[in-house]
Amino acid sequence: MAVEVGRLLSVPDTVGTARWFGRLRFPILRTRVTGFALVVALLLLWECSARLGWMVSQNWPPFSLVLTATWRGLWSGELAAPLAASMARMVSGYLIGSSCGIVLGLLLGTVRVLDRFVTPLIEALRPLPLPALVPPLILFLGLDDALKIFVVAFAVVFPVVVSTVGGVRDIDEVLIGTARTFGASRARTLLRVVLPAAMPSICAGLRISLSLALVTTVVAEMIAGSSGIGYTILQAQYGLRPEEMYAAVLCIAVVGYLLNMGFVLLERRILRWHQRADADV
Amino acid sequence: MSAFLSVDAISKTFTVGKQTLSALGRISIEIERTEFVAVLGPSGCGKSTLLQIIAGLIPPTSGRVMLDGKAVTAPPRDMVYLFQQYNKSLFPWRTVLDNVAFPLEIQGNSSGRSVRQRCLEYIAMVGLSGSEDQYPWQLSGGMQQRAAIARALAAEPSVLLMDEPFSAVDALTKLELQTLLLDIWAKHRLTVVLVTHDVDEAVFMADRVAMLSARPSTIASVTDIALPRPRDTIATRESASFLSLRHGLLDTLLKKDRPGPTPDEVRVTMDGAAHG
Amino acid sequence: MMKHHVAVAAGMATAAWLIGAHPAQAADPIKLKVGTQSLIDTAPFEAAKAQGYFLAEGLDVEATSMVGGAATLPALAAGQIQIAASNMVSILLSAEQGFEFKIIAAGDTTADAPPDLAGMVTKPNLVLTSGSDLEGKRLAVNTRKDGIWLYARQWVMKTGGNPDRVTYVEVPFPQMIDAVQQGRVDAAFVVEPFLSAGVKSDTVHVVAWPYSAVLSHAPIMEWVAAKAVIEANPDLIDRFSRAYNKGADWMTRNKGSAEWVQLISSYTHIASDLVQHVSPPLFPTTVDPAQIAKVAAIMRKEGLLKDAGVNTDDLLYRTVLPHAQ
Amino acid sequence: MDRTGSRLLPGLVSFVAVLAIWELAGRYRLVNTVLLPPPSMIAATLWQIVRTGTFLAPLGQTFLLLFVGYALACGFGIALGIAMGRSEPIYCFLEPLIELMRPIPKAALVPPLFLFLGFGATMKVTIVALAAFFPILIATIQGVRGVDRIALDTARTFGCPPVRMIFKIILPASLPMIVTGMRVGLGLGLIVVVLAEMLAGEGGLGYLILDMQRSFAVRQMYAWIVILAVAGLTINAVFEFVEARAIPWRSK
Repeated sequence: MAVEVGRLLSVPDTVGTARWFGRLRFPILRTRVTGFALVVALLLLWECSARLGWMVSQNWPPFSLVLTATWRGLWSGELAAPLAASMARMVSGYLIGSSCGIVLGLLLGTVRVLDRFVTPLIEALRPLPLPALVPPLILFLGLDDALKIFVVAFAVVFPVVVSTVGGVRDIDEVLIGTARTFGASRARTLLRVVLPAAMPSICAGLRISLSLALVTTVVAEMIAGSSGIGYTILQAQYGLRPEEMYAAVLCIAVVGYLLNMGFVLLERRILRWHQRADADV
Repeated sequence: MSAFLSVDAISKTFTVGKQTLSALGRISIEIERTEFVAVLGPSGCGKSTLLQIIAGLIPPTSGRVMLDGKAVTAPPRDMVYLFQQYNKSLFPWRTVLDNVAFPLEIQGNSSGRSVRQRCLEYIAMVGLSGSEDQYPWQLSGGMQQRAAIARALAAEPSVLLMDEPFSAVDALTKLELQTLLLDIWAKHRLTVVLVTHDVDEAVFMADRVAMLSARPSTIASVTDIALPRPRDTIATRESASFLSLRHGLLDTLLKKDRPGPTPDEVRVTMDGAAHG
Repeated sequence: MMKHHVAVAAGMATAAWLIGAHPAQAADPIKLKVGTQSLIDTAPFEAAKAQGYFLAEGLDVEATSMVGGAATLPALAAGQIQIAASNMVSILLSAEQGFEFKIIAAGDTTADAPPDLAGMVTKPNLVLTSGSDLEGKRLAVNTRKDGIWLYARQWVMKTGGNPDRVTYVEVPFPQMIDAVQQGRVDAAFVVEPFLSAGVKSDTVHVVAWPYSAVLSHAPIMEWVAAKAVIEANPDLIDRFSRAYNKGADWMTRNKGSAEWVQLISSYTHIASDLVQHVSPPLFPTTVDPAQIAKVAAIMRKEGLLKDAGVNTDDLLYRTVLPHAQ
Repeated sequence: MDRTGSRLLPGLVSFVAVLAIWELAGRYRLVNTVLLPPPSMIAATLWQIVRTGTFLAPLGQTFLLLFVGYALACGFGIALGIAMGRSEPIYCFLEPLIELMRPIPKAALVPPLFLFLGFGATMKVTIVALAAFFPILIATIQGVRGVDRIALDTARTFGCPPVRMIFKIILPASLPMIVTGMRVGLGLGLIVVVLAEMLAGEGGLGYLILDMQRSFAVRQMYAWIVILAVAGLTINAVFEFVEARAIPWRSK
């Protein structure tokens, strides 16, 4: 008897996926085992390419050396300390940027006049790439933490503003009307009705900016300053220690993966009331 | 021996986690060409599942569906399904005209003017002339369902499967659409299977009403509706035989064996009201 | 902004002294923000820091190190840092654009003879002895309009080639050896430690030492401060310069020793066995005005500076002039 | 027409206000004019660049890189997104790799890209494509998963075969979501193309900005940044224009 896809998915296969790819006899294909196998296979390919001389370069260490460098760096603190410094900057910038973004988004979404005056400015600033912004910013913020935190916050603000404004605009008039008939003040309506109702959209923006914050932190650290994982990457590169550079990149990848996962879990708690077809963990 | 559309010992079980849920247990029914059959049952009895199996949208766990002597394993071309959720069934990215043209496109005869002409005819048939260039969100619920009906007709099916098609429109529109559909059924000599929980609708429209039991559903009874055709929105509903059939079915459905008013009593009341 | 910084620090120190919070010390060390780069060129600064020379001068140096030096001079102009390390070409370029800087401590220069801190390399089988051999070929430089590019062009010209017939490809230093080996460029003008690593692994060989060939004792990196800062705090600059020069002497004295290797390895992150192979630059304590003028002349020739250009003598503060010693 | 005017006017007013504050801050020496020249000086330099048409070649070069990379990102992102959104095995096969690659800053990927692709246009196009790819992919997966079952069933009852289902139902139904991802991807692509030109440039806006910065030609640097900002605004405006016409069925 053929195994039905519907059973494996725990829901009736009403969409007919089974017919799309034939009937699957191997439940393992529906788990991430294959995906991790792919990752392992690619890493093996990396190892072989370096060990067997398919790619000869001082900048191409075998993956096993990268792993040992990661292990060493994390325990000795040579990697752990910059990672912690980067995370601290990232979190500060992210918190500042996202709270500013939500407040600004709520204001722009509800106050028409403000929207007309401010949005064009935001739109003009948005496409500016980070490296182009650094020189004028150095003027006011120096080279250290203030600069980097600002740059991260700056990168985070835009997606959050855009998604907050979008969320606020999409709120059903009925909802706001309901709150008003109960005699809620404008400010209360904003906090108690508009904000929660726009939350799904805000969360989408917050999530995009989370990975953006990580990337920006690293790039900012590459441009200026002498600490953090971005600086470590460059220093390892210029110190001819490619395995340490890749170790740092590996750390960023893992941290990014974990951050995203953590965010999705958090989002599920915050948005328990909100149904979404989301299997992106 | 074999009818035009035959449902042969269909059963369906779903597995949710480690639990198995038996939705349908051995259902058989034979439907003749141009017959109008209503499937009536309490909510959650698996009416829609049955209809989707007939449509070939989901496979049965056991049993089979035969259409004109051929087993149904995928949606057959001359069978069309009309969903309750017209707002999701109509493609929002297509105008009314393009929605109606969809089946023609799929069947591969989407050649120029004649297609447009034919679509406009179907649109006119459901009373939507003038709205052909509008997008679904610009139409009211009733109009959307009319568009869905026009699209179903455009496929020129011989069988129309309807899943509570009027349960989401307002009461008056519902009456209009029922009559509209009966007209179309008669004119196009369609075979119709209508799933509904509305006893009134089932009796008013169908030739036969199959009543499903609670889960796992089986056919509890099949009632012939010998009301004369064409049926009239108001008069048919006031006839004694209509009321009696309605009473009987409602009685079974609600599983109340309290002594209700007899059909005669009802008629008296109704007549009195009509004459008063 | 900087003035505030120093003033506040000095004020606080005075206050502390008046109140008698630290009766044993004359004053708390003065905070000084320095922008540096993690290159071998800045070793004296690191030596002075490690040996405690700055502290002995009453300076609490806070260093921000940058891999690319592009941000240091703007930060200096903005008053976000008081002293910065920058390469000679950038200093001259910035001077022409109206940045008022002065060189307050000598950085490093090439020696009389090769090996330099940077060399031109090709694949081992390629024979390339003069600039004319390089014509029609691709040469990797880190950035155009910068020191490496400038000296490469001069070398081509000096050895009988036309520098305009060479294609200059911008390649970051760490990727240069790969670029040569993979044949993406024919030659590369690459700095240490990539130079030594490449030669050691037999992937490339050195064909020329353009720095030495063009200009002996070519100034590479210098330490600069804003004119306003210097005028406001001549004492601060003196202290920095004294401590830094001690660091430079330390580097010269201990050249090649285990401590020397350890120091360079610690802040550049270059493996110590590789540091041993590196041929270090000279770390003088004075700057020869004639050398700066020569660099400026080369830049004028290449169109990097206008003819009217900068007065190079104005660039040198008394702490780097020979008679000050 | 005057409605557009009343919509543009406030934005213009705030622009002018910001520029005026900036100008005055420069005039009264509240900021360092060498590092942050007043807008009037930047405008003069900008006019020089625009008048002589020198901006055309670098702009064209940057646009070309951006569009090739972006087109690749859209093609791969949407195709893979549909495959991953429709097929659980494909999703499970690729998800871990993608989730691990996604958070890596593209700048950190430059060394291996240099190694395997060199430092020509291929590398730059690849890095732009990589940057724009992920948001498009994720949005497509979400969009495809969000396609209503009833829309799919409707098409099936009309006998729509699977491959046509992709083009007739899945693509249009998830288009609003895909376009959202494409918009995010375009923004990232623009940032990254400039970054890529800064890392390994031969002309192009990013290269010029860095080049001006390195030679301390501050006014020119700002002039080129303004050109970049205008280019970014234009691209966004064009995107919105196309988007509004690509999704005419979207209410509001």
